[in-house]
Amino acid sequence: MNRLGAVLIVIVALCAVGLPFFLKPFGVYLISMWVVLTIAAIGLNLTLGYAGQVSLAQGAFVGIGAYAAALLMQAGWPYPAAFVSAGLLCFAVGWILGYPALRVQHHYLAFVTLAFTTLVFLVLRNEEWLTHGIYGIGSIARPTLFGWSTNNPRAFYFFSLGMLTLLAAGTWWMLRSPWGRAFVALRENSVRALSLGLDTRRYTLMAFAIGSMLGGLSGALYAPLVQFIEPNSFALGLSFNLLLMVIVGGSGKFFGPFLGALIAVLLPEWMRIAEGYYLITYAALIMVMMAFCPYGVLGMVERALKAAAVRRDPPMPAVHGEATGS
Amino acid sequence: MSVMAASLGLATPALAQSTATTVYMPAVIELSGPGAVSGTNFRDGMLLAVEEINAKGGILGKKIDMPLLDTQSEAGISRSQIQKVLDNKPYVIFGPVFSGSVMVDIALTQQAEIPEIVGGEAAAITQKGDRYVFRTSFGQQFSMPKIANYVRDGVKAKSVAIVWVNNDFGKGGRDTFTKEMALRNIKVVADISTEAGQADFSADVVKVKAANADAIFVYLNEEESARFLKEAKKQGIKAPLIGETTLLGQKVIDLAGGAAEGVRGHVGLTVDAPIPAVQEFAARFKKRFNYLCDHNGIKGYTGVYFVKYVTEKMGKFDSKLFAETAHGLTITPKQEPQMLMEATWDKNGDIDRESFLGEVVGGKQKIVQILPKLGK
Amino acid sequence: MRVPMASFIQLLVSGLATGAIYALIAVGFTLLWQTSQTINFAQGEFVMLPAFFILAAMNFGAPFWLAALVGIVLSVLVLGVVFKLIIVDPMLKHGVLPLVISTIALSLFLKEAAKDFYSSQAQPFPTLVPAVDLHIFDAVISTDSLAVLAVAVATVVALHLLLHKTRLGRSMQATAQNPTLARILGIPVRRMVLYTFLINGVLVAIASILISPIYLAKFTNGETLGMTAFLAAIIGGFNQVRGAILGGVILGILDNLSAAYISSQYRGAFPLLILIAVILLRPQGLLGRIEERTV
Amino acid sequence: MSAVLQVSDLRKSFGGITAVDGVSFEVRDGEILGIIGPNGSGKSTLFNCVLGQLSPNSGEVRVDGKVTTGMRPCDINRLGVSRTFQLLQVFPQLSVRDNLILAGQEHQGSMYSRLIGRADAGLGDAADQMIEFFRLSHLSGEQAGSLSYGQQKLLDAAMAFMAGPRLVLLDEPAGGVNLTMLGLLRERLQAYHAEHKATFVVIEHQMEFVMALCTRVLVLAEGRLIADGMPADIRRNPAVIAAYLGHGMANA
Repeated sequence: MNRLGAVLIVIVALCAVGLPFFLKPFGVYLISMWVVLTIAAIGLNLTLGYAGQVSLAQGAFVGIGAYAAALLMQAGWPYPAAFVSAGLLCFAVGWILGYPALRVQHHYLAFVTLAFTTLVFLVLRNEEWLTHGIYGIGSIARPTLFGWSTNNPRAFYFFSLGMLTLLAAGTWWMLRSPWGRAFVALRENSVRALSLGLDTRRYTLMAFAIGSMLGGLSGALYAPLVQFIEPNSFALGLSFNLLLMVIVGGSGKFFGPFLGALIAVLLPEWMRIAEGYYLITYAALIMVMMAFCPYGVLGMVERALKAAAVRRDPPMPAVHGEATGS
Repeated sequence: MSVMAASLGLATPALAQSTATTVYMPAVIELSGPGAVSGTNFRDGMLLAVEEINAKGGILGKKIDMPLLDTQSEAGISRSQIQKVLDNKPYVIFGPVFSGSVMVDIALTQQAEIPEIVGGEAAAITQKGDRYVFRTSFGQQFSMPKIANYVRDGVKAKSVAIVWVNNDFGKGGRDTFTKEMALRNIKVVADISTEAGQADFSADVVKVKAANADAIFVYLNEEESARFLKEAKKQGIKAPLIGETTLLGQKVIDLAGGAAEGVRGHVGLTVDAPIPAVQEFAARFKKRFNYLCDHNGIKGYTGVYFVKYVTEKMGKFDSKLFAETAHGLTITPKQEPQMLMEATWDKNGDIDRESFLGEVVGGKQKIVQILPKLGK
Repeated sequence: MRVPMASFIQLLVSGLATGAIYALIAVGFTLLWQTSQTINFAQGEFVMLPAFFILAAMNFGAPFWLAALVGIVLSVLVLGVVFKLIIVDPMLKHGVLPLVISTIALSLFLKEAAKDFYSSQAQPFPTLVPAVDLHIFDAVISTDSLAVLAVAVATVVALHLLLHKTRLGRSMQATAQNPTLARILGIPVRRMVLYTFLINGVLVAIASILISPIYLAKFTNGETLGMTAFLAAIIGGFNQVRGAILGGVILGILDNLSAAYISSQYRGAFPLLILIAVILLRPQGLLGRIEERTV
Repeated sequence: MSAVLQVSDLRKSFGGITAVDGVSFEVRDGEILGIIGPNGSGKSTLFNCVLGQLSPNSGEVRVDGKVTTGMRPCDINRLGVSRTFQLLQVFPQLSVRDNLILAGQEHQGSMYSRLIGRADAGLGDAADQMIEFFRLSHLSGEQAGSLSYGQQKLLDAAMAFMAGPRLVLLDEPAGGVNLTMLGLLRERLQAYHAEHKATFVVIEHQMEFVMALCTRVLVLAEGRLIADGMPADIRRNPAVIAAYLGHGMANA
């Protein structure tokens, strides 16, 4: 598996770097969108997939991040500062949003976060003095970093790709560190985790805060990518879409979000051959996909590989071969 | 790699491009999501025009090739679709209707120097010095002064209540209208925002009632307008209800039943205009798509004929020249009958037409006065 | 701006009428949750669709009453049986989230279907009774909103009787509260679950008939409706039919009062704030019971 | 011999029912204390109060003289008190090795030092030894969920030892484990005890198991302590027999 995985990763990486040279601006824009949304999906996968905290607020954090970055840039901040601040802001807000998760779980938590998302939308729309209200914020400049202008599509794509690589690597490091183990423990049995000395409260809040921060950073890239943001873009729809990416890709699988985002961004485009009926077709496909691989594409692949492995070498019978279930 | 790009659906299909026999004029519009009603009207207007033109041999002998690309009423997606068609060197681009999406897209079309014939009405669209954006209807900065004058001179109101739908259409109208009221020192005594898709307007009508203004300006989408009128009648609102185009549309009148009776206001573009050409168009539209088209239908229809006229005037397909030619251009029905009404595009791409003051009488929109073009 | 208290009654009554419809939808919502852990994010579209069934039937020349009947039957078949067999059943065993995704996709599917195969334009819809305005105190109440109220209440009462007074209803409740035990008691659990889906089909159809004259039949109707019903269900008590009704009525009235007396720009925020408060202070909802089953 | 654990006059009631009714006892350093009693006699509730999963209505718990009542379970655990649960609780999706590392990692440095530190928090070898000690080496890489019930029970116990605790509370370690496994489990527990001089408190129904393992036995009935003594004496204690009439004493 690992060798296979490594090979796959290399191939994908090569494509990610090479592809834009074979694409027109439209294609580059699409894969840039993929990159940007992947970052948000990685965040949600951390909160939901690993730590098991169901959140329907990721879209709101993308929004908060996007607005924070755009407004700070308008206020004359250099992009890097705006980018970082957007992340920190979302980290703080995410931390606060984590507190309900200490009281309620599962669907109740989903409902709270859903309410939060809609509240954020209302604030973005109504607090015109701050957010320009329903008109949104236009002509957001693409950053120039150390004299390197990311104004042309390919440049911005590579900038975003770099960010994705950085953040993904960071997340990977965290997940392989004891924290990753702690998050999974949180998801699987928080009572037991607590009795083993895990400060479950701190870890829960961390899971929320870091996941939200990734959402915010993705937003801070979204703003200069689309160069226009409006409240509607960050309403419930986006949160649902991000949830879809995580589930379809494979919740709790590191590369799930990459795949999920790819599907969510490209599938509707492919479906456009169905012209007027493309959204129907897309919706239908999603339902079929959920019916046939409820654990997401990667979840299914993993199961398949495992099954194959078992067929190759069946596991040795347990030495103390007994099993009295209770 | 490029093969893979294609297989990923990232590479744009090559067939969609101007050829020897066709001219590529894509439309990027709201076909799903909240904008779908306006979008489909706009689309069907365009389709009707395209069918008519192609039936008569197209523009300069080239058939119009107009693929439709849905924006899902979403700025981000609208941008990607504009980018997609720009990659194929279009002659001109039609749409979108949502001002938010328009604002995103004109940045790109300006850069690519491709004219964009938009349905958006927000004032800001034409205030960026963009040489490649052209309106198909009044910007709010043109329609609101007219309605404001009417409120002052026609209704003789000293105070007014505003009921608006809280989206970019409604908010834009509300802001411009408020400004115009201030200029005419008419007091805005109630400023009531409503939600798109709102069902129960009793609270809003109660507030309007409490404000008892001399006039009530209603700036909502069609269904909401109808619901509001019903509720207003129910609670016995006495003050005159003033609207802009939508409120006096036949659709609203039908939906609101008797409740629309006596509604007055300004009508920018309407199938009920006392102009034979317009009414013939409305009939053709109804026959083709069997529903009653609103002003967006006319916008789409005349938009296509606008392009046809300008192109034939130039005698060739040249996007850059198009922009130069179209600015300051006036098209009269004599020159192009299917323009339906005389129209002028100024240096910003804003359109100027005659418009109307109307009133709902006996379940029909009655035009009581024709307002001249501002340019006159 | 001051709003005279006299209008209070006005707001109350029309809020009640709207709230009653929310209640209908919320009840169906909770039924599905109780018996099959289905969080149906397409519930709003379920209410949008039957109106189009009915209009279609009327286009074939059927009188309204017949068309309404057809609409109810169709929605029981499509939104009840088909929905359960094709979408819910295959995913039940995989937990809540995949099914949530599916219902979200379904809502898009139904919206687009109504738009593409019927019309994107709002359609006028016949009212149950001719609208006549009655003046009570300072309030004006039109007969059609009274009719709405009456039908909604009647439906809810009928449902209540079904659930509490009949054997069938009691077995359904047993199924909802503890499927394992119900199975041991020899209750045909799977059939009971199916029944709740059928009931939901009827409820949404009725709601559709009630609300379409006000909303007008349009493919986007589900968006606001679904979310409001959803909030109502949770506020009232996600696992209690009575709770859902209470929640619906609360929201209907709250919406009017907040818009009139507090802020119309933030009218949408109040239900959400209440929702958050309720979940954090009383997760089982106002009338709900604590769930012994974690999902 | 100093007391590792002091429980004084502990009370816990749910609604009307009093589960633990004024229990006091001490656990001396190095002993293996058994706690037996009929179902519903309050054994597990007692554990939960001692370890902070439940907060007692009154009474006090001291670990090495330090009052722990009101502390969170994770903090009590960090004082060197660990436990297993009546119902088997491992982390099915983690490998056996990761289960054990997890059980120890929170005792290594601070939360943030762990973030930048090594993936196994420097517990790899310790984990492997523990795995070896409980004869699970061949399963080290397997997902805990894929193990047999008995193996999971071993793992469950092993996790309790991973942080090198001063005091271990085992809640029915033998519950549902078959005889072959039982032998191994007991033998391993004794071995660990001998090796590390740890202190155990064991709740158990399996009389044989208790009698063979424990150096002292407490008997709970209806939330009260009714006997305290050597295993042998306990068997003959009339009060105990009375409490157990109709209960599991048969299998003793």
